[in-house]
Amino acid sequence: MRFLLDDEQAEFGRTLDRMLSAAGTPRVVRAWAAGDPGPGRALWSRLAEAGVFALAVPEAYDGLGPGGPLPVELAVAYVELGRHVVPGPVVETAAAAALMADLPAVAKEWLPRIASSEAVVSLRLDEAASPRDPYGSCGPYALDADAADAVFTVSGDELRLAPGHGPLRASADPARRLFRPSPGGELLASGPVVRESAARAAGWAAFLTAAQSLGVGLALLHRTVAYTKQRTQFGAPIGSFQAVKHRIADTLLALEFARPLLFGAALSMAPADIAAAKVAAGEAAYAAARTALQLHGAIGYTEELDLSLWLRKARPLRDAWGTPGACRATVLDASVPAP
Amino acid sequence: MRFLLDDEQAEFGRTLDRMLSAAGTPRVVRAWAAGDPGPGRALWSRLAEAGVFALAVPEAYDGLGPGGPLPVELAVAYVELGRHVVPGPVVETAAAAALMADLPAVAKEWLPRIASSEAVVSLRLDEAASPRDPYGSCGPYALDADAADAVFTVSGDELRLAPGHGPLRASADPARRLFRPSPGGELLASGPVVRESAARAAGWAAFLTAAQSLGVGLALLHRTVAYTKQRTQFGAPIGSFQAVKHRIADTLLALEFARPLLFGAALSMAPADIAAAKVAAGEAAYAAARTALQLHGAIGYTEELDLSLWLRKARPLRDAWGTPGACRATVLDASVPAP
Amino acid sequence: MDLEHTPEEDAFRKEARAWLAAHVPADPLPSLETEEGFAAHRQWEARLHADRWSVVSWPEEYGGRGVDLFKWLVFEEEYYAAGAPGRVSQNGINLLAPTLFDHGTPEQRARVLPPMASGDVVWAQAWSEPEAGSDLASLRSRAERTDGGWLLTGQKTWSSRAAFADRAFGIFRTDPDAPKAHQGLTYLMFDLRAPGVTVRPIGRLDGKPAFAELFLDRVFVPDEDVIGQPGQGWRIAMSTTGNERGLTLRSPGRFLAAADRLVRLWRDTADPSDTALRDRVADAVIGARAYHLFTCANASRFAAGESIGAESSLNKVFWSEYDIALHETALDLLGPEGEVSDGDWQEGYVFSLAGPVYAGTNEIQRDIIAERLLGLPKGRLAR
Amino acid sequence: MDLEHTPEEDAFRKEARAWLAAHVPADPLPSLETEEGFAAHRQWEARLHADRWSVVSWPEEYGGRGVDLFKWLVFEEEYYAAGAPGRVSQNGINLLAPTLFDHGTPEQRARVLPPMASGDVVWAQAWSEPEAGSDLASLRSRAERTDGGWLLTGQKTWSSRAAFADRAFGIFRTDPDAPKAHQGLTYLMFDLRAPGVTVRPIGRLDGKPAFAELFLDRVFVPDEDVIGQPGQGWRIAMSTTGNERGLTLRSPGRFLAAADRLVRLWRDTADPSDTALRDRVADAVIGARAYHLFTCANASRFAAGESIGAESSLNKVFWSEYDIALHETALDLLGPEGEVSDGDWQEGYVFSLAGPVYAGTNEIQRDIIAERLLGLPKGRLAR
Repeated sequence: MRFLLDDEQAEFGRTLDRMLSAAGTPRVVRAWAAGDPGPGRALWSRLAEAGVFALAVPEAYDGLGPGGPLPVELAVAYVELGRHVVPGPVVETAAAAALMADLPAVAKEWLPRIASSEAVVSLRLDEAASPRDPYGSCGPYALDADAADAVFTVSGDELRLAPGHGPLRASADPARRLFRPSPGGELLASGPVVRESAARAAGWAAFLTAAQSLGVGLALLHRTVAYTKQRTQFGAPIGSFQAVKHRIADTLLALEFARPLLFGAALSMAPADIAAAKVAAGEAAYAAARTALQLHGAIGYTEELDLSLWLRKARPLRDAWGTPGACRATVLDASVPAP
Repeated sequence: MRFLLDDEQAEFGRTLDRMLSAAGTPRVVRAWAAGDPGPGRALWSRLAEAGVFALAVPEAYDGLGPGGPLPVELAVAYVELGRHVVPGPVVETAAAAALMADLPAVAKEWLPRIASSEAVVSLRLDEAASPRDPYGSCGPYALDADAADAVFTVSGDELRLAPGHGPLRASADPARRLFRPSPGGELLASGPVVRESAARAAGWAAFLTAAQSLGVGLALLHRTVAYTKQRTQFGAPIGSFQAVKHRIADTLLALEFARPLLFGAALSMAPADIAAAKVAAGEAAYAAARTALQLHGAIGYTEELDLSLWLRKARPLRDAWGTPGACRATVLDASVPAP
Repeated sequence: MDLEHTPEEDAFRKEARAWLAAHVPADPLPSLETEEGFAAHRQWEARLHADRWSVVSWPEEYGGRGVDLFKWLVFEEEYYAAGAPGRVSQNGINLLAPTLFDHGTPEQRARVLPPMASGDVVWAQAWSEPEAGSDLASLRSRAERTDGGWLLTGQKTWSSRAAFADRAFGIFRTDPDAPKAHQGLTYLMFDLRAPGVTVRPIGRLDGKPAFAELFLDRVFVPDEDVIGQPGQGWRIAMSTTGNERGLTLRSPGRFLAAADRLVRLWRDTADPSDTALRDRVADAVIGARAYHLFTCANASRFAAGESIGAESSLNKVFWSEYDIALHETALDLLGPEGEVSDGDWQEGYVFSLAGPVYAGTNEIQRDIIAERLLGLPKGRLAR
Repeated sequence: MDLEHTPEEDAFRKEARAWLAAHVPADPLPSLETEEGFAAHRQWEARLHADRWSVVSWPEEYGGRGVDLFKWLVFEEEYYAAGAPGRVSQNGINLLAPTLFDHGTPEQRARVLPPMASGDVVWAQAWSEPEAGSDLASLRSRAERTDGGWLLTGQKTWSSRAAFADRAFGIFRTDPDAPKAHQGLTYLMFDLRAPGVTVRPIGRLDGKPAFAELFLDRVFVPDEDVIGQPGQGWRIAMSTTGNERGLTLRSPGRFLAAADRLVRLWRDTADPSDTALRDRVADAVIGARAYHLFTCANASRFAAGESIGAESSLNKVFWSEYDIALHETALDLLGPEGEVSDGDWQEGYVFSLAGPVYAGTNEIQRDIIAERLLGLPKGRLAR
């Protein structure tokens, strides 16, 4: 057993962290939210050069995975995407890649383009999994459909390319642009294999959203720590007040116990393990947002401060691709102790 | 509107408080828990002299209530019984009195004796209420059956006098002595009126348990405040540490918002209002127990300290005669907003 | 002890209900944190005022009906139950007006209150400064004596409603040499359109300019707009935080109506056997009832001639945390639509998030509860 | 990155499982906090020891199997999954033994460890004093120099297991003139049956004498029972709190087994559609898995030559609060039987309640997390 990132994995995370720090993602996010995906697409290209999307694509289609996606490396990468609030359908693109692995015709057309980020794609699942949606991940919207090169939809056992989308529905996080895919469209694949592939894609989406949540939570925590060290009230840094310390300590605690669940899920990719990681990371990141807001005070409540980019993302991610209630049910479904 | 105790009601509470403070109830409770009900029965007589049990009995049967029990005065009294952890089936005796109000033959025999505390009685309900048990108050045990002069049982629409009871089942609170009533026994009344009376009795039991909980919680809070003012660690009273202060503040908050729910329920005696008071007071008192235990540290964890008499009672009272889950369901049943 | 209403109160309720049924706009107004919505809400204030419903608890001479706290509670219940719009004038009505009643001159009341009641003048508060959030005694913005008045210089922030409001009130440092930080402060009112005032709207989390920064450069304030004596600003500001205002900042009617809406949402959308959500909805119902009854008890104490002080901190912590929990539950009930930002629940959620921060952070309120209500020692070492 | 076990670990697991299946008593032993139960648990320690299962991580010369942390984790998983009895020797094994390995002499290890491993000598801890609970540096009990050793005088309290144990260890003040409170303390071992020792058992909440007060009146301790150098007691005591002990005080196996038992209870007793309870059961499963994996990560760090320090405070807060939540859920599942005090869940609940208090209160652990892991400033003013 060596339940630790190896040097290469850890260095991969640090490299992305440095690259994204230098890229100044807040500016990119604000442009994305305003409907200008240009800087975001440029950032995606750099992420693709670093290999992020190729991790989700098998070698046979110009990706890096010997068989399928590489979960540990993807978790490392998506924690960094969350830490730097990289905009766009990052989860949907990787989940779509996972969806296509057993659909050769679709894979051949799309996976190489996904690996290179030539194609940014979104995804919407409807009754994705059989017998039921184990994460509560089915919903009406496709994220960032306007900026995507393709929107895939699964309904029942049919995979289609959406012919368009409805008007923008603004999310509480303006960088999450929601659209209803138009019904119908080109039929790309059908049959039980689509249903199975969609269930697998739902698992990947839940897993990567958990990673993104963890990154968002860690960024919120560290910004809050930095702020409470320098903000002075009543003649002392507010971080010296015990009520502030304890709330921050609880925030760290929840994030640090979500982290091993995430990497444990990466090693098994079992639905119950993914569900456990999703609940823990989603709730920990949302709690980190509440803490960050409270301890920043009024300044945290403004959209002007970059903090808002993380604050507004935490709650949607808590529910996206896996609600806490559905995930808890899935944890117990798998938990049948020996009699 | 004057949603305040009047002078007489407030003075009644203070009188009981003084009387019970002087009586040294911890000694009485320890005797009761050890199976010696003598000092407890003596204390009950003094409570009866102060009119406590007569409040639950109509005037026609030597009680104080013009029609039925007097809810506000009973709430005042039972908060004090909780504050001083008076042992015995205090709730069961009053609930039994409420049960008998529409059963003249039973009432005539028992109510005058209950008012005078000549009779200490216990009660067990089974399928008490129709169509369902609104508080989750049905259970297998009759409290303190060994010390009671009679144990009444309701099963379906039959009221019986239990012919005996099984062996002692020790509660987490040793002053709550649990016994299964023996089946059968003299049939005292039957028919729909018994079912209705039992449902009413269940409401009274939940209501008075809520009052008792509030008193237990207030006593726990005030003991904890006193302790944290004098206990010194790291060169300062622990009550000066912000983490301690905030935990105590939250404890007070929960109790002070449970209090108006209790008296609101007293004014309506509607099941949803009783259920709301039961949830709030039960949870607030249990939280007060957790706070008291944590802030007293190890000394709070000993049975030697009188604090344990309150600590051990808070959780059983949270569930007795009304579980949080069942009570929450009842709150919503009544809450049908206009369309 | 009772919760009965008098026949007059019942009649008042009936009258309010009828008026609201006839006048509350069928469609919700646009958000009052937008320019369009602000104007619409100002019109609504005028409509309320025309029939004397805007400030029912004020004396008739200022546009009110002179009703007591119990009737005010009745009005608030009916107001929110009817789904009537949020109150754009609430800063003036809830914060400035009580101060004027306690500390203003008859001239000030006659001049300031009627246009406040009609919505002709909408007030913003100007308490905080960048370096003085919770620590209000460390305010730096100053008012310097000049002929016939004062000149304000400095910066205020988190000034709610200031993006579109007309006037503002706050406390300013008039004696920088006062021995203690909370001395030498003066309570005054000023015009947001006066020369020297720059208003910079600030977007809150959802981008709406719910507050603003105010840059003040020698802004003239005539003596007549000073409330109370110069140097008494701190005492005046504090004297109205612990009284009725602690009770009336958030009316129980508001939460009773919100809990009703939540129950309706639950019945419409949720699986009734989902007890995890059911319990949270039930807690919202219980909490609204608790807050209502807690307020009834305190109103009864006022009516009996008592006063409340630090108890208002219990009130503040309760409603602010209650409001967030209620809205979080609603968002969970909405499922995937919970993320969409254009609904009432979402606007309410964003609004609720500020509750534990403003009007004294909940951390400070808990210190007050522990120290003033329970007598725990003033903080020394954190450890 | 992997969670794989080696073939040796799998073989070790198989061997442990087989032995436990053959030897774990069919009926639970009486509570180890009673005289009868203490004796039964001591016999169980002897049984474990006879087949070298009592201290698997110790070197073979002291009765162990010299296994690493990973095999220890495997053993703990199997031990608790088999429903084996609680460990009456845990104070010695978890607290004293690591200290002896780090700071003891070979003679001390040879003399003390084998009878600890066999249960012949059961150890109690003697840290706290009436005036020094969390503030351990303020200890007053003293050890005075005498011919060939020391004389202990003073009072210790909350000494777990001391009601029925044989020996105890703790730190005592040997230099009352040391400039700082945590200097001049010495770590030593003493006999609970020695002349001058009075043991007064204290009943915990459920009345069982889980700990005791110790009154010490010139109790002789030979020099050979001092661990490390006199005056170094504080450093020695602290040096073993942040290392593996932080990880091994509560093994993940214990909580994995408890969560499994809870799921079984839920399936047996609960309405599966009661999502409020279901969510709490799921959280117990998630928490046990999180704690297990967190420990695997830290064990991997040890194996890679790293050390952990203040991270053990995260561990302590997590397991202590987890344990209470798990037991509260169980009691709620039990319904009216939850109140009855003679079941395993009830005993576990009472035991769990002490978790946030002992081994450093959770308040202090949170201060440590904030200050040492996140670098927040040491507390000054509480407000």
